[in-house]
Amino acid sequence: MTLEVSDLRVYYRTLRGDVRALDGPTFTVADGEIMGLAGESGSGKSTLSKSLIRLDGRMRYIGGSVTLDGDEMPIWDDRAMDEFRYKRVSIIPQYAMSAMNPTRKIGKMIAELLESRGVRFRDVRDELHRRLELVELERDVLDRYPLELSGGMKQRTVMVISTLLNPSLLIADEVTSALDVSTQRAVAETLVEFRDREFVKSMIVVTHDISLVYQIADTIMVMYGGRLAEKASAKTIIEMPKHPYTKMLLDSLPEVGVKYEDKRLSGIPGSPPGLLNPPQGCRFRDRCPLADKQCLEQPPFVEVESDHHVACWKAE
Amino acid sequence: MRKYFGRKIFVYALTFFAAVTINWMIPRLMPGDPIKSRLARASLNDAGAAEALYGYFNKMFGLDLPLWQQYLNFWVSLFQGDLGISIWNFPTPVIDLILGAVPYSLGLLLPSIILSWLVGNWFGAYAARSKWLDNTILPIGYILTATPYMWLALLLAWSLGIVAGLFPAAGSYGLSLQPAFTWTFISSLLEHWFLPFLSLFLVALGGWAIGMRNMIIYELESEYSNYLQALGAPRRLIRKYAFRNAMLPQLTGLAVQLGTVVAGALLTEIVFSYQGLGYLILQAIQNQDFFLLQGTFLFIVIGVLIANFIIDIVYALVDPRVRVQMQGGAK
Amino acid sequence: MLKFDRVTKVYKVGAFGGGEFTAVRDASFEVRPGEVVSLIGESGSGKSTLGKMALRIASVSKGKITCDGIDVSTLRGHRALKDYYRKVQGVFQDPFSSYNPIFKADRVFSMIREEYYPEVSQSEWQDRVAEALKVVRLDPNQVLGKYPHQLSGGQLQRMLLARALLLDIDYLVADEVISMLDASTRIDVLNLLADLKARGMGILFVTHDLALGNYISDQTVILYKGEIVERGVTEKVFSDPRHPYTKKLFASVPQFHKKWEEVEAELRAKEAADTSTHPYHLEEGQEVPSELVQVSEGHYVQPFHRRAAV
Amino acid sequence: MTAAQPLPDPTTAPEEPAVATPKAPRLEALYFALRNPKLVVGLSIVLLFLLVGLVVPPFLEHTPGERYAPPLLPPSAEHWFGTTQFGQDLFTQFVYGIRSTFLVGFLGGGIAAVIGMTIGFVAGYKGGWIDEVLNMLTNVVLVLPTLAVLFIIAAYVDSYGVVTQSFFIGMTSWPWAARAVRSQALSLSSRDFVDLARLSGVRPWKIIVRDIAPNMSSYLFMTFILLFGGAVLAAAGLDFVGLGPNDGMSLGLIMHQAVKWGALQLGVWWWFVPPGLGITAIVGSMYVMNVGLDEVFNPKLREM
Repeated sequence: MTLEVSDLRVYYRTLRGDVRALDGPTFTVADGEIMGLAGESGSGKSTLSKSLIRLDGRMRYIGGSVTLDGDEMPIWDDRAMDEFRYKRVSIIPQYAMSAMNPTRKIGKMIAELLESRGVRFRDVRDELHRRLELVELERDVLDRYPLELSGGMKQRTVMVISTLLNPSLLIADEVTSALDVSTQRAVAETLVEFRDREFVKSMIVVTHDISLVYQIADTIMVMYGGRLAEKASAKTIIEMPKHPYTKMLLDSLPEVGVKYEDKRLSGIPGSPPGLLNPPQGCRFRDRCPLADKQCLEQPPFVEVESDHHVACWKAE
Repeated sequence: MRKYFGRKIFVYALTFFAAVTINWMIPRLMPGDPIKSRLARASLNDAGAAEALYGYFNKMFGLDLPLWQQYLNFWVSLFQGDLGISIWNFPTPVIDLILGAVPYSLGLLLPSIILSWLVGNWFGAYAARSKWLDNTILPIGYILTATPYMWLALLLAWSLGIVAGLFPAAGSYGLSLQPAFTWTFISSLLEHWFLPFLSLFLVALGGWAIGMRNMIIYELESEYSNYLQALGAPRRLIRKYAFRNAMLPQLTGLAVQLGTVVAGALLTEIVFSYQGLGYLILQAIQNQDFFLLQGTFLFIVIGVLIANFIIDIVYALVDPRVRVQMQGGAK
Repeated sequence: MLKFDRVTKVYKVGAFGGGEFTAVRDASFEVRPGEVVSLIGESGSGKSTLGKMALRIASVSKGKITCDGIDVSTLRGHRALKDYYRKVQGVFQDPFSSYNPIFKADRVFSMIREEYYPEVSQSEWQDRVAEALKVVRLDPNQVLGKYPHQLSGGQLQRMLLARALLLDIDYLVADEVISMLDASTRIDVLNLLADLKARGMGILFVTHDLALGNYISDQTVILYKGEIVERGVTEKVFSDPRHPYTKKLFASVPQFHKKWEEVEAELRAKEAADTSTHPYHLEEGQEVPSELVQVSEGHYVQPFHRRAAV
Repeated sequence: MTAAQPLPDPTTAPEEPAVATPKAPRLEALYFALRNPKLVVGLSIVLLFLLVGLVVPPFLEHTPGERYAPPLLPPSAEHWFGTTQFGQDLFTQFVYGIRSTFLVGFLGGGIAAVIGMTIGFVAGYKGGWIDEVLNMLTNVVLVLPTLAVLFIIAAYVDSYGVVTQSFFIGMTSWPWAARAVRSQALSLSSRDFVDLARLSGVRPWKIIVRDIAPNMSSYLFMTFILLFGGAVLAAAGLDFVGLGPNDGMSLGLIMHQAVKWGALQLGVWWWFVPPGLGITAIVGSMYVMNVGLDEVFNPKLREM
């Protein structure tokens, strides 16, 4: 197992109290696994992905543990986490287009970053060139400023930078959401290639687009209201989902070829729960057609079939 | 490249044009005969001078000519370096008085502007490091920027000059000395220079410190900083980048603030009776010497425009984004 | 009919308008009452610009847009524009940005009343609002008197649709209206658009998402770099795409149940099977004309070079 | 740039679901305002001075110019701030000076704010060639050294009052405000609610006044404070060189007279220290108050 997360709780501090954005997920990511992390806004997926590398100012670690390749990551300690960052866990941020210092040449920035992490630039330069070539970038992007690159080029450059030190875990945070479908595909396929070439051991691809992760991920984990709803292989999630939320979500998404006149889809009534004072028990309860008294108690996230975890009392 | 500077130069040309026009227009806008009222207000004790001046004014103003001709003549004499004759210091040409004063003003302004900018930026960047520093440096910065230039000058002249007697409180050099390339003269010059410099430097310092502090906080919040932090880059590197990037808007700020600093220098010179342009202005005002006043004004405008242009060039050299755009390299 | 006739939009860029950038070139299509036309393109394709021009937020550089025969760009003065907006309205992408955050959300209704129906009595107006809200399936008690941040994106977009209904419009420009909504509530707003269509409204549905376009539209217009490369009856365009760009688009859309490779293989196979030459195939060196060529009844494509790569 | 128009992205929505924020933002601002020491201290000092300037003068027996006391008395119980060479009471002068300081600040800052905001709003909202022209105008006035221009104007005007002085100052000190407001208005104008107001048939000026300006009210207020401070300092400079209003008393004028009659050489510190201190205290407190306001309205800064 590359990553083991156990009962991780991270809250946001606000004036009115804690927003329980991430409330105790427990899961693992296997070696070589690309896990798609899907969820709507407020599901806790970005909180989870950020927690694994760097808590921002408003986030507060409450409890739980994260283990990477057998070593516990001190995610509550910003300084101590520096050891892990980049070398063992890395991120391709959502804002890849503006992730590079605008006033530094890209190559210089990479060199300074590497040196500051105790890596000699000379030692990795050849590998850097090879990887740039792999993503179809000329070597001379290193002599340019970010401004001189197109959006897609910047995206690819950041992908190369983030994975240069072969981290065990890579978090790809909504990397495709700002892209056009045609670029989206190329980027997604590059992620798979990075895994296949073992630049990274395993990967969490965070996205709100479940059809996109279906294309590239081995497993898909669905979050809802700060908790895990379901995790299984990508095929199983799409074809045999067990959690009512997953089912209803998939049923509400139009596919190419589906027309209103032939098959009127419908959404999930209601809206996600507020996480300031979340409801007792299952957080999907209010919107779930199957909910009954039992759901007043929080359902555990259990393995109902081999490699298929669900948090629902009603999952058969 | 040509476009960037072309645009800048156009604005400066327009500004110069506006300044000259203001200069030409204001006396003509005032009610009554400008020449008579000027001479009446001028404190002349020499009757011959009055006559000579009247003739000169008449020729200069050419009030009998059509307005456009007057305006044109104004420009022509301007380009001939003819700014009129001083009343206060009759019959010295205004241009000579100004050229004599300019080195003193520059000697005060250049070091105080450059040093206050550098030191202020350094303090500001330092302040952004911790809450404690932030809470001490920041209020001091605000008090300094809120200080009227002449008041700080007065305080320094009184405390360090008159009470403590460490520095002379007035003049540009010892009264008994003549300008020369001697050690006595130069040391006297430096002694007299120090207090006015210090007061200008201190007031300007506060503004730069505050500006840098705000800019650097903004930069530290930016996405490239976030990315570096996520990759475990040490704070030192992140601060270095933030500082460099925050310097750029501060450079633009320098251009915007230039007018204020120059005004501050004028007031400071007056307090210290320092013989720069500010002192000339005071004499012009007290002696109703309008030619001198207008000439000095024009020189100040020209100086500010040149300084702005220099800053533009520096900016273009320092900011790769401007450079790249000028080369048309951006896709 | 909302008719786009060889519409071109050129933006001036740089100081003093030194440079030029053509956002849309020679776009022609029409939106009929009771019909949804989806305008599909990627960012920078000019799709939003076309919507903005129809709403008179952006001006037309060349060509013309007519609404029921009236040239939109000839509308001069406040009155004329106001009358136009009684017929044509827009809803935009970001529901939160569509509301002024410091006012209550129902201000979008009161603005309409102030400008268009000052004579209507308070009680009658309330009835009209309630009626409009009913059409978009909102409970007045839940949305009236609330600030935008207290409502969900879906609720906000529905309110904007209700706002358009208050004006009894004929045409609606819906610019990416559901792309910022949560996946689970998206489809409901989309269904609502289909309902409005059934009421006789003509809708220009601007989107980057092929699946959404396909779901509700009657006509599809594919835009690439400011030019229409393919358009026609939705079924035909979707079942039988001809232009290389359209094909590429289809091959890149992430789908359920079908992986990219499969879709691409299908398209390839189809292309290989079709060896005949068509009138929309260009000879080498031939310039791409702006006129589209008919593929079949109601299906047009911009001529392209056979082995053209996009 | 290919990424000029970013595609929709639901994840930029705040992580906290919007439904869970019942409290109005205004109350929240007040909550932070009362707990912000910079704002509270700054505002208190400014109000204290304002109160002194407004309330005290009617209770004073003498006018600021009246020569009735022995000359050059140091501060004492009788004459709190001492007297001038001509036996004028410096406390009386100081209190009246504060009055005119606030008047110049409000009027000068106000006029500059009106001009700057009008130009900024129109340029930012209208765009196109109007923006170009206004921008050019702004840049030209911006580059002109303001105080030097004021010297020229004031020198030619024979006699004028505080209001005229404020007018001159207002006319020359607006450019940076116009620039700042323009860029804010420009970014607000691109928000969809402005387009929606257009589509509702609302006239442009109404959109500016009712939709755009209220959204940046805190920013406008802060701009005004800075203009206020600038106007006070500019007026002090003019008064100091002897180009101030002919009537009335001002803090700058006290310093002018102090220097003119050799207070420095005589060591009469009470003549020139209090007026400068008064200006510094008022303007400085306003600046500090501004930082406080910024922290209240800008959550990013609040964390520092």
